[in-house]
Amino acid sequence: MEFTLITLLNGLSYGLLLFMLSSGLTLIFSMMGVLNFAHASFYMLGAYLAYTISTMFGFWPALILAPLLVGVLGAMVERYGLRSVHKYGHIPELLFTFGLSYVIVELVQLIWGRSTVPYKIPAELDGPLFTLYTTTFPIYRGFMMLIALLMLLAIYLVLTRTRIGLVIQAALTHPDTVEALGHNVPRVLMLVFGGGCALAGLAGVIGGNAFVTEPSMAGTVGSIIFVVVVVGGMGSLVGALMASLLIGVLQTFAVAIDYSFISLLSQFGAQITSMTPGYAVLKLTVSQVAPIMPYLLLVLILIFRPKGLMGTREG
Amino acid sequence: ENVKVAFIDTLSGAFAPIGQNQLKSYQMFAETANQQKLAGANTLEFVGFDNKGSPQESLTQLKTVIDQGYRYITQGNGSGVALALIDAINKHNERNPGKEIVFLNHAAIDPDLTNSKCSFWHFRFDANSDMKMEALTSFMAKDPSIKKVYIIGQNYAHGQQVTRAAKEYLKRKRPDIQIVGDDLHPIGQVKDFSPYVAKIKASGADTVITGNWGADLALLIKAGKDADLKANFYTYYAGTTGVPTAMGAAGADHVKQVSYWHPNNETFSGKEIVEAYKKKYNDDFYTLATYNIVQMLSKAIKEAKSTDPTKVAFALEGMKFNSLNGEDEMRKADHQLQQPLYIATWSKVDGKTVKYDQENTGYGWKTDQKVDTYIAAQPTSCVMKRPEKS
Amino acid sequence: MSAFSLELKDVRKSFGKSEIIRGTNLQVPTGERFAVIGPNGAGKSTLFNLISGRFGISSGDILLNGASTVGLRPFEINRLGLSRSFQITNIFHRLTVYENLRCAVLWSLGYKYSFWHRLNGLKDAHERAEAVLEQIGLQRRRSVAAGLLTYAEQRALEIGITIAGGADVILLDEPTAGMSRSESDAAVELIRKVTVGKTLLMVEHDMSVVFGLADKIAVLVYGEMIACDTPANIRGNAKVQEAYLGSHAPEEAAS
Amino acid sequence: MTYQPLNLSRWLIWSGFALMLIVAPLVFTKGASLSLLSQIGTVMIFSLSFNMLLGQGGMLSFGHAVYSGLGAFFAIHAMNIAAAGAPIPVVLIPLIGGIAGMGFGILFGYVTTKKSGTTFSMITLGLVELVFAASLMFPEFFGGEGGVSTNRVIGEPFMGITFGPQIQVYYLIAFWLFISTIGMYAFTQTPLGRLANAVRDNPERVEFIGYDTQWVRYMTLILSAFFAGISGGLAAINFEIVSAENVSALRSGGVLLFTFIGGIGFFFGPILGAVVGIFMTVMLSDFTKAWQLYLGVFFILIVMYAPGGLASLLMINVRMVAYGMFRRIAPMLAAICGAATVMFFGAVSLIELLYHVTLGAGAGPMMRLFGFDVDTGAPTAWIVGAVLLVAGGIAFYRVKAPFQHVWGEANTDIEAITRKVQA
Amino acid sequence: MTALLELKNLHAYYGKSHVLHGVDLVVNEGEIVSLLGRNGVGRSTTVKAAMGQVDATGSILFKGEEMIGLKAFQIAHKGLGYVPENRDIFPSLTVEQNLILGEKKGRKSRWTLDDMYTMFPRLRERQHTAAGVMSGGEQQMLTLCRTLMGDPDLIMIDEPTEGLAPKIVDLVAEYLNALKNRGISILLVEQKLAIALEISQRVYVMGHGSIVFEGTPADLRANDAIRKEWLEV
Ligand SMILES: Nc1ncnc2c1ncn2[C@@H]1O[C@H](COP(=O)(O)OP(=O)(O)OP(=O)(O)O)[C@@H](O)[C@H]1O
Ligand SMILES: Nc1ncnc2c1ncn2[C@@H]1O[C@H](COP(=O)(O)OP(=O)(O)OP(=O)(O)O)[C@@H](O)[C@H]1O
Ligand SMILES: CC(C)C[C@H](N)C(=O)O
Ligand SMILES: [Mg+2]
Ligand SMILES: [Mg+2]
Repeated sequence: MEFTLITLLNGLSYGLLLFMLSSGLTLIFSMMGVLNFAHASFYMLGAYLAYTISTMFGFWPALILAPLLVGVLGAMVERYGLRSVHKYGHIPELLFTFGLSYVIVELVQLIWGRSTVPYKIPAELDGPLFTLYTTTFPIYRGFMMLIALLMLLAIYLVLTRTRIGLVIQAALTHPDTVEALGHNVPRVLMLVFGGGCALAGLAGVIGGNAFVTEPSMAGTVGSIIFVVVVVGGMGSLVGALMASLLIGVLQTFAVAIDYSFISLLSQFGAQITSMTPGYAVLKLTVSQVAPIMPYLLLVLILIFRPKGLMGTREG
Repeated sequence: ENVKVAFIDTLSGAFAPIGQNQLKSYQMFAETANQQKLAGANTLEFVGFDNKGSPQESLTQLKTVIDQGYRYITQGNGSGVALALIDAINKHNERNPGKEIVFLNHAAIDPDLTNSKCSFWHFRFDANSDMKMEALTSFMAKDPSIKKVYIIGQNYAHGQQVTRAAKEYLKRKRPDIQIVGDDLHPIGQVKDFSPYVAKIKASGADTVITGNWGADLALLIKAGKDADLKANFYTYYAGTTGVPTAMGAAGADHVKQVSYWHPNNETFSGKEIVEAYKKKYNDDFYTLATYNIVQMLSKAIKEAKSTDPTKVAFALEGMKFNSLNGEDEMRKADHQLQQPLYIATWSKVDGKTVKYDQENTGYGWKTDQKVDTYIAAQPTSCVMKRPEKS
Repeated sequence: MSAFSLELKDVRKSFGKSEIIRGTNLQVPTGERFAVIGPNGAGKSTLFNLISGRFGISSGDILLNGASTVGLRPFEINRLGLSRSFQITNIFHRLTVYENLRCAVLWSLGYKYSFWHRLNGLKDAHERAEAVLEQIGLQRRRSVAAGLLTYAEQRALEIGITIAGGADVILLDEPTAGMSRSESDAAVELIRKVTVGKTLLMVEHDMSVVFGLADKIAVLVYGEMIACDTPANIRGNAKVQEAYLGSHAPEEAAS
Repeated sequence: MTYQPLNLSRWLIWSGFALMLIVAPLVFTKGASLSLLSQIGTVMIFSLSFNMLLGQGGMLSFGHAVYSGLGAFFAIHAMNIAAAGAPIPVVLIPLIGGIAGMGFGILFGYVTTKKSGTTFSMITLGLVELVFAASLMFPEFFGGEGGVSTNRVIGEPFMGITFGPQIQVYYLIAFWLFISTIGMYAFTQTPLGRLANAVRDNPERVEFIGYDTQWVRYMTLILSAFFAGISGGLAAINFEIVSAENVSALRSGGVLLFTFIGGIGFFFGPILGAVVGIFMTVMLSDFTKAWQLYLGVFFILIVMYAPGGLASLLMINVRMVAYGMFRRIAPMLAAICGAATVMFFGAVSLIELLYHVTLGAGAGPMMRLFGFDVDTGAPTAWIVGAVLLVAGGIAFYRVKAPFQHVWGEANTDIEAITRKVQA
Repeated sequence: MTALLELKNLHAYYGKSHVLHGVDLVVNEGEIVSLLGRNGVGRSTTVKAAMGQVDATGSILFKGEEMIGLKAFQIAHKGLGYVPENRDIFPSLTVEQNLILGEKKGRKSRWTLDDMYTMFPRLRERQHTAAGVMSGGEQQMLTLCRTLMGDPDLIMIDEPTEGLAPKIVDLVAEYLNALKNRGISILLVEQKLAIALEISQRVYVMGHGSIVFEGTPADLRANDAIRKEWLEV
């Protein structure tokens, strides 16, 4: 029981972090059609900037400033880079952000070095929030979950209370026409891209000290958040939330389960030795396959439900 | 002549701090060795090549350094890499007689490297994982409070060897101890160990054995601390960069380490080095093998009166050397350095037995036991092919 | 073999709740030219999409040369000898005009997905593409990328691609849309020329084109076929007048 | 373009290519160049095969290394089996890689090619991560973290060829490179190759000329995977080790970078890309720690300003020459290149100084830069770098407009000429 | 009568190609003006230039203000409306969302969604359908209404009747007249001569990027030479 509950909580908090990360990606994708390959790099920038700011002014200013800075950087990337590639189509846009992810990693290493930086959880958030049976649950995890939920609320409000979403979707196909109707499209696009990046930055501020702030942190989550976006349904925010939680919980539980086909089959009295055909597969425990879970899920979803969990369109 | 040694090791990524730390110690020792003319008229120079911790990248770097004329390489962080290097060097030396390369290993401790895979061109200056496990389990065997043990390790050569040896030796020495779980996780990938910690807790283990190092150990311990895991840790590498900070006060008296040297040894031998290193780089010196390599290589060059790798290799074989942990011998049969080992506990600095802390935590290693060379020594299955002695 | 190239039997199509095609019946005899007219949103393009396999039908049956095509994918229907053009130009922009046409003839000449034939060694494909090129009058533009053609030229190419495969049932969706009078006259000539001996089904709003080309006119209103008759009879049909033509008497349009 | 039963100039080009492959190691004899050439050869095959997807079929794959990597694994196991006595000549090992690559193309391609566009890209990314993670789960086959290694010297030497020495490996690679390049070029000239272009341009219409687009993509991918597998097999012979990295997203990304830099619009673009890419990763990395930054920036510049890659830059200049316009644009071209060079040196100096200060710490303030000994502690070098950058930037800004003007005029004239020819 | 829109010596370029060679044109308040000409003479370009979508030099005065140099969205906010020629509806949005996008921030419109639905009941029926799947003609209606929602004082319409059934063509003509009666001026680019002549007060004929004729419909009907040379084949 203790184990199940704690693992569930761990899974949920990891899932919510994934959501913080993928929400920005989904937002940018659904509105601009740009699959921002460098999204995880902005997450990393958020963490590093937060580290630097927090050593100067403390964690709380960093929580506000770092995402803003990342947002501004994102807006600049849109303004001076992406915008000029836009006319060539989506694949070059994707390639641009792909190249950007290379450059950002290098710049981060240039500025902060090639190894981990000591970005620490602030003292006031360090320590146990509550004790479940004998296991303590850290305050910071709770804080992380809280921020994710607040973020979800904020995005929801912006999207439902403003017309921005419509303008951007329309501009996806006919930017000139939208402009002729009186909307300042370039500025809106810049804001959206910047906003999406800021969300990634916020996730970085939170995730950077919960886990590790290092140059490879972008690569580690990079592919997973793409999985989230596809599994959730390209461009669906609710889908992204569900997929994040699903993957978070799935992966956390998977790590903890030591069953394999062998243990399953031996319950039915089957004798399996290393000579049995397919032994290599049969002997794998669930925890050993944990790393491929998200990707397996991705492939299965694409085969059986190509729209994704909540998607409306197919690719 | 200036003998250039290529340090092909991890200088970026999760384990970079360890590689950086070792490269710096090499360079510091080479500087003093050159001043003291330990290798006669020859000087040593260590140059870093980043292998990103990958076997394949290491071979690419090996090609590069061979093309640039290097004849000596050192490596250590990762037995996977070492296994690949030993293979590649064997092939190279066979195909390019007269251009042989010698591989000086400062930390890769998979026992195979000096057993089934042993090579004349490879010398290991660390104690191998079986030696360390021998010492560790002998120590554990004496503690009756140990009842349930959980083994966790990185999923690659070294982690697998530690798991195997732990099970084997504990069974031999303390059949009553129950192994309540063992896990191998991807190396350098896991950023959140809390699921593993939940598992350890659920298993009811009172003791954890792990061969993890660097970030993989720091994060494991941090997650244990967060979830209030009470088990004791028996480690190989709690002294590597990042782990001391993660342990802090919470790890005191809970974490043990087996090693072939640490600064708070019986005579504090090596304290000058520790202090000099700290002063120069504001970092802790912990890889004694780098010292031994510089010293013994210089000595071998001097004795061989040549910088030719083959001759130097012959000179290294069987060499005896007075190091900081006592008298060490490069065993001829398998090129495994024979040396004593220490079991130590993470404890508050008290100025008497624990003088030197790590990472400015105020905590350091306190010797529980020094295990003599002959106790830790292991038999070898090495059948070494030697070149003709010219 | 059926006497009809194309036969629709009580075809229905709904998108979500709204039924767009409501039980259409149509029989197109082999070798005749049919035009489909009707108000906007009547479902003409949708009908084409159903016949060509772009969408599946909700109920009913569609027969091509006597065989049902229900459930077949577009390329399968095409292989059975039906080819269509699009209301909005749909060509391969980065390929040259010649390559556009050559691609369009490959399947019918039996090259399938071959990667063991040398394209430039295929004499039959070359000759067929050249012939179409001449028919649509684009010889001089043969090595221009299709995306750089003018609008009218692209429309001609659109027709060229449609007929190149040698299908004997041709569907054209508003082939003269956006053309000036003179261009559309030329297009009518072109269509007349290339569909000799073939079955043609065409959607068109331009009455002069319709009345100039069609042997029979089918009138589709709100998803229902309200009439299908010779041009003369359609002209006199009061229902058609009211639903579609309004004040635009065909005579005037034809002038 | 049109119906040409035979083509003399094509013979010339191919013989020239063969000749180049033969003499290359005789011309570049410096220590490392042989291994460099060998590596370039394998990457050329890889990037050409990648371009069958991207350039010809419009499929942007983030997981192409799956095919080359799995091909490499099969090849290396084949070598180990051969070493144990099976009669497989080393010369044919790449073929085994190719067949394995193709086999996985058949398997995985069926799923990935169901989609096109961005979704295809995402699936391939998922696939490569899947295969990568799975490869660590089956150490029996993939060798775990350490990978699988081999010894390419198998059995008795044949006519003195053991494939021990690098030069013999180079010629083996050159041989396969030549064959594969011909094969892949031939593909572009087949019905399927042309249809791949059509599917890239307008998949919808292809369905209405009798073709199943998924099938076209699928077949193209299978063939591409075959060639990728060959390159994998060659890499296995060349490096004698294959590990999980061979099937990683990183590798896949690498080939994407190289191919795009080379240019996806021309058949020879990827060849160019492989040369430049390997030079940057191998040679440049010897000179500077910042090479990945340069590679990334270079890539971005290409995406932004020359989406046709180096090949297109080359070809537009060749076109100028062919139409006799080069003299006219040469002065402005020289001016703009000059300005860019100054800017480039300025930027590089600053980046190198910065790298030295942040990453080379401990090595003291002195460094070598463009052959000078520079003190990073003193302001001089920084000022020089900044001045170069700014001056170059201003000059570039100044000559940009006149350059565009001249260039545009020349282009208009060429268009006029071609139109006249057509008319 | 005061001039609402005044183009003076307008030159326009697509990259290097020079399409308009000095166009002069005036639309007065409360007037329907047609711009006629063969395919490709530059009628659409004229309208696009006025909307700031093409590089242009010369002068474009709207309500006496210079528009050259302004961005399209700024021009739109001044009260100039534009209905593009190839029905640039927003395919993934619903009909209603398309209409909503026509509204401008901070400008009270004299038109409501309901007005539009009354004008074209077909749109009300399909208000929650994605615009992309609507028939060609329906899309044409939608574009017109969408621009109206922004409450322009002058509306430039490029080929509104293309692809419309003859009956709807009549309907559109009616509505354009109705708009005029509500005080909106219209610049109409049209292919179908009959309609243009029927509803407009003045017509311009364009040839090769400049205006070759200006007058009332009656003048044009009377002028066979111009019709022969610039409109027919
Ligand atoms: N985006 C563009 N780039 C280059 N040239 C263009 C572009 N758009 C139009 N043109 C050219 O400009 C000229 C005028 O085009 P425009 O669209 O204004 O003509 P039009 O009178 O509206 O004719 P149509 O009946 O085809 O709509 C034509 O020759 C056309 O080819
Ligand atoms: N995929 C779809 N989903 C929902 N409704 C659709 C879809 N496709 C078409 N419709 C609707 O079906 C009706 C018929 O459309 P269709 O395009 O067939 O008309 P049409 O007769 O070709 O008209 P036009 O002459 O204006 O082109 C329209 O009201 C359209 O909105
Ligand atoms: C540096 C060390 C921690 C490396 C480890 N002992 C290994 O053998 O892989
Ligand atoms: Mg239609
Ligand atoms: Mg026009």
